[in-house]
Amino acid sequence: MPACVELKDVTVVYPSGVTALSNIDLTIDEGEFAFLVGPTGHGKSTLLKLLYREELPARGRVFVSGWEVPRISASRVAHLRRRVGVVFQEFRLLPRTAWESVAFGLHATGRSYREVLRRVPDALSEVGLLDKADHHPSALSAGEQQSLAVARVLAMRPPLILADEPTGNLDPASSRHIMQLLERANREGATVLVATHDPAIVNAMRRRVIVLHHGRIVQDEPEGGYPDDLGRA
Amino acid sequence: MPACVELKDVTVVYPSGVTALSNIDLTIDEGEFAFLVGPTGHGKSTLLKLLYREELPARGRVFVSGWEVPRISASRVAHLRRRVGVVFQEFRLLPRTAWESVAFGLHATGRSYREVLRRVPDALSEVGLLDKADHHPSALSAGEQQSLAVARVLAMRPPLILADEPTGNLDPASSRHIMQLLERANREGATVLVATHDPAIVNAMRRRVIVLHHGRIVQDEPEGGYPDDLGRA
Amino acid sequence: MILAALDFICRETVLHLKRERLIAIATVSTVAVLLIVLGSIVLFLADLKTWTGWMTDQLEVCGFFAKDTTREDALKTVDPISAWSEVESVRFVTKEEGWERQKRDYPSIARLEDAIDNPLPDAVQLKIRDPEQSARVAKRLEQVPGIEAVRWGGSLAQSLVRFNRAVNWSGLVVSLLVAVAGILIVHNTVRLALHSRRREVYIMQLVGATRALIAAPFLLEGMLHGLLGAALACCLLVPVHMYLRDLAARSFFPLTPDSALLPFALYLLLAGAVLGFTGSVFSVRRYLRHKPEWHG
Amino acid sequence: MILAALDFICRETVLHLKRERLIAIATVSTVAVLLIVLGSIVLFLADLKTWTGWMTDQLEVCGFFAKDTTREDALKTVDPISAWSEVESVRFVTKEEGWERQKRDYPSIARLEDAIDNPLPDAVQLKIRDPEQSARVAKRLEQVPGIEAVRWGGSLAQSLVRFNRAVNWSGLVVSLLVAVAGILIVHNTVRLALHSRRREVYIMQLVGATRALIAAPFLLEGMLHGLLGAALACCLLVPVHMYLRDLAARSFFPLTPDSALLPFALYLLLAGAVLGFTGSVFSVRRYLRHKPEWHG
Ligand SMILES: Nc1ncnc2c1ncn2[C@@H]1O[C@H](COP(=O)(O)OP(=O)(O)OP(=O)(O)O)[C@@H](O)[C@H]1O
Ligand SMILES: Nc1ncnc2c1ncn2[C@@H]1O[C@H](COP(=O)(O)OP(=O)(O)OP(=O)(O)O)[C@@H](O)[C@H]1O
Ligand SMILES: [Mg+2]
Ligand SMILES: [Mg+2]
Repeated sequence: MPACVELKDVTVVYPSGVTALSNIDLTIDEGEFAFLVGPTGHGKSTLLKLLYREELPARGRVFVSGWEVPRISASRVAHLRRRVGVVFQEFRLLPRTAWESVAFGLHATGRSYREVLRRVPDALSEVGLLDKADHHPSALSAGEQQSLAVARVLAMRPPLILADEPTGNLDPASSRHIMQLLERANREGATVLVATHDPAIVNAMRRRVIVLHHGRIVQDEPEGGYPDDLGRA
Repeated sequence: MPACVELKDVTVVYPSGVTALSNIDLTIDEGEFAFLVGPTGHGKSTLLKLLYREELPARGRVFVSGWEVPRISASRVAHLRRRVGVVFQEFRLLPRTAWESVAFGLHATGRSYREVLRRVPDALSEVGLLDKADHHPSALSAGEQQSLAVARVLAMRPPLILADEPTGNLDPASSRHIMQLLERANREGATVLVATHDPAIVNAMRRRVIVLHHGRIVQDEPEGGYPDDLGRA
Repeated sequence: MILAALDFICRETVLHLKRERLIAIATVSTVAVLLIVLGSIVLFLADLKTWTGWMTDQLEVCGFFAKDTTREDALKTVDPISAWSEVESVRFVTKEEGWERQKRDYPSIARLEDAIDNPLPDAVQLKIRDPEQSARVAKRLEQVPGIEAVRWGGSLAQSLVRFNRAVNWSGLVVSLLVAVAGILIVHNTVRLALHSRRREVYIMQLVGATRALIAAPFLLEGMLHGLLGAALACCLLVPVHMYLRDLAARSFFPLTPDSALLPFALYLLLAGAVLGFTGSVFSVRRYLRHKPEWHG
Repeated sequence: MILAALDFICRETVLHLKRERLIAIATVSTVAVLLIVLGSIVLFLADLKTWTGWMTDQLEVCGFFAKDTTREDALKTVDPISAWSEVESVRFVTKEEGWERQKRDYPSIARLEDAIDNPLPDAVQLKIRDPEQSARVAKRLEQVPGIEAVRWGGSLAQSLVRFNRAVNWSGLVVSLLVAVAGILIVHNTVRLALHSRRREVYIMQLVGATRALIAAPFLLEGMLHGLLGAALACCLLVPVHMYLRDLAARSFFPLTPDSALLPFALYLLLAGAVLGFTGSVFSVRRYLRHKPEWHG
């Protein structure tokens, strides 16, 4: 299996001087499903942001499906991002109806109308939002907004899915359902990386677990559970 | 104990036609600590929004510490809101540093500088953000933002605290810590109402649990746990 | 592929136009108000120029032949007069030509055409090399046989000529100033409008839309807002000026003719579109590079 | 309590002013640009009025006494002339007064004061009831004993008088139009600026700040932006006009005197402050009642 994500000795320093990640070495193969866990503020989101080029590393190299991410020219960033579907921790929904939100990405990447008309309702119904297709995000509950953010990514069927705390506003049953959808996308070929704080999910699924602590990888198990001490020990 | 929150046959209908709450009767006494649980999109946030007058009921009466909330004149709403501290599900932080965010509410309610200078660092250090006091929200991780939203409320010491999913972006240990802070506020006299999806917290604390399902209260136990079926049965 | 993109851009533009009425209202009304001001200034200056032109024209010394002078006799006087040293040029104006000119300049006269006969005599128009010599030329013209009356400018001549020059010059400066002002203000407005949508622009980029695809609807939107504003300005300025002109013409006070208003309106529309479009271009470029705060 | 609130408001205002440079730049530059345009128009119209006033003043028939006429003899002519039926009024202008007036109107002359002696004779100024009779009055004045030279307007008199009236009238209209335009545009700008801060205003309300406390810093901010914009406009307009005036004065072409520029600048500052303040008042009121979208 070729590597889908590869970080080589990566360090990220924010302008405020905070070192969010130090000397990260990490490889995620194509088709893998991995969890990223760690205490609040210890670098999970920062690691994901590197992969879709929202942040740039101070040192080290970042590769995604063979592209060296920090070196991509501004005009080609869009092409990278079409191959990386992100469920943002803050949702980042457009001020449009649920339907339009999902359709936007598809249209923007040049899919035909026929395809859009097929995929949007599929994605919405998978997360249980078909009856709210004409709701603006502000007329959705937080959990519904989060589900919409997931639907937007699933509809695009990207080869790499990054999900940053995708179940933080969902009840346990809905959380399990969303994780099943991500697992299905994984079975269908997508590489999936999920940052989460939910021990129930991590423990139930028994997948690779990468533990971040103070910006370093302190643990990386192939079929791990949610660590009790989160590397604090 | 006099009632702090009282809902009488309350129904909320959104402009889109969605009935978010139907015929809610609920009393929460002063000094109580209660959880509000239920599936995603079943009305928890809507119920909290009634209490600080972000939404108005279609029918029924809403009382908070003796004020009839929907009837308060626009100019007096500020006085209600000073007595109701809210941890919003979307955080709703001002574009200011953590310090300024906490200080704003204190200044706006006319506290003396001495008091502000004492309370702000106390509140920030309680949630572990004192070293990030000069960070803007966009330079904080999601969990840190959520902790800041809690600190803002704790610093105000309001008689009624409403927390809408206050631990959705926090790791289990931090979540427990935040809940301890809310419990302490409760011991010091505040009435606390927490909407949450986290079974671990609800089960650990054994407090009153109110279960919402499709906008109705389907269960209300004095020392309950997180229901497995969430009223879906 | 390109067709799909065009279709997408058009749909997005419609979406943009429908959403956030505030921004549409603010942009359109700013452009409209601005073009009304610019337009009024341009028209005012054009009128001023027409007027001072007319005044300096009046500085020509004009000799009217007596009704009983035959055209033949009248024409004979032209050559000798041309030879006078103070005279730059002489034009013979037949009474028919004079009448046509009057009717062209004053529509209210044209309307009376059927009712009255041409009251004008034949005439000669003398352009004087130096307006200060007008008086002398006028006296000399009175002596020419066949000439019945002489009209000439008088002693304010020099001041008027200077004033005319000053108006031309300051007109240019004011128009330029006002055009620069317009660009700046519309630019500010569009930029603020985009500022309030900065997160949207950023999210679109995160979702994988190319910059061109994101920008296009904003540019079209800006252009349409500009056009709409300009159209509003035209709808106000053109009829008002036509009315004023007619009013002024009735008291033989010439303003810019109506025929100049069509190109004026077209230029105004063009200006609106260009203002809206360029304003958007600069702003969108800025916000495509910008990472917004997510709070507040 | 009130002191604490004032202190809070001031601190908040400073915070506002420091944050979001874009909004400050946009508002200040819009106000500045706008006031520069308004200011130029007002000054231009004032100049035009000064000029036409000067021109119609020139329509007075002016008789200059010979240098050897004593002031006594000269004064004796005033009463008989006043009795002429065509004459509305007569003013006797001593040569000292005339010189003072020249120096007031033309600073470049004032600077020469030491170098040259007063070259003016005593004079009488006649206001004529009907400018068309100027020629006749001028001829009659020439006959008066002691009068050496006569200056008078000429045949453009009537047009000029009419023109003067038109300029006064259109000046009023243009100023009004432009003032309304200014209010609208600044209002739009402030509204858009607030639009991009709508969430902030809303959150402040949720946290329990009173409307007055939220609004006050925005109003102060708007006022300061307006003042700053007006100050920029003054810094540009006043020196430029002083320079132009001096330039024009050198060719004896009168513009609005410098002494009028101080009140002009003060009005400009006032206008800026009022524009910024009222723009903010309306916008803040709107956004205090507004529930923002949280997305995009
Ligand atoms: N402004 C609105 N306009 C229309 N419908 C709304 C609006 N806000 C919420 N709703 C709908 O009302 C219902 C209840 O929403 P609410 O936010 O109260 O749910 P919740 O229990 O807080 O969910 P979550 O656990 O996801 O936070 C949902 O179905 C939602 O779609
Ligand atoms: N834009 C920024 N500027 C400065 N510091 C930042 C910025 N973004 C994040 N940080 C800091 O970097 C560290 C890592 O943040 P990150 O968002 O990666 O944490 P996280 O693991 O995702 O936390 P959470 O579980 O709360 O989402 C934190 O200490 C945070 O304060
Ligand atoms: Mg994070
Ligand atoms: Mg909710």
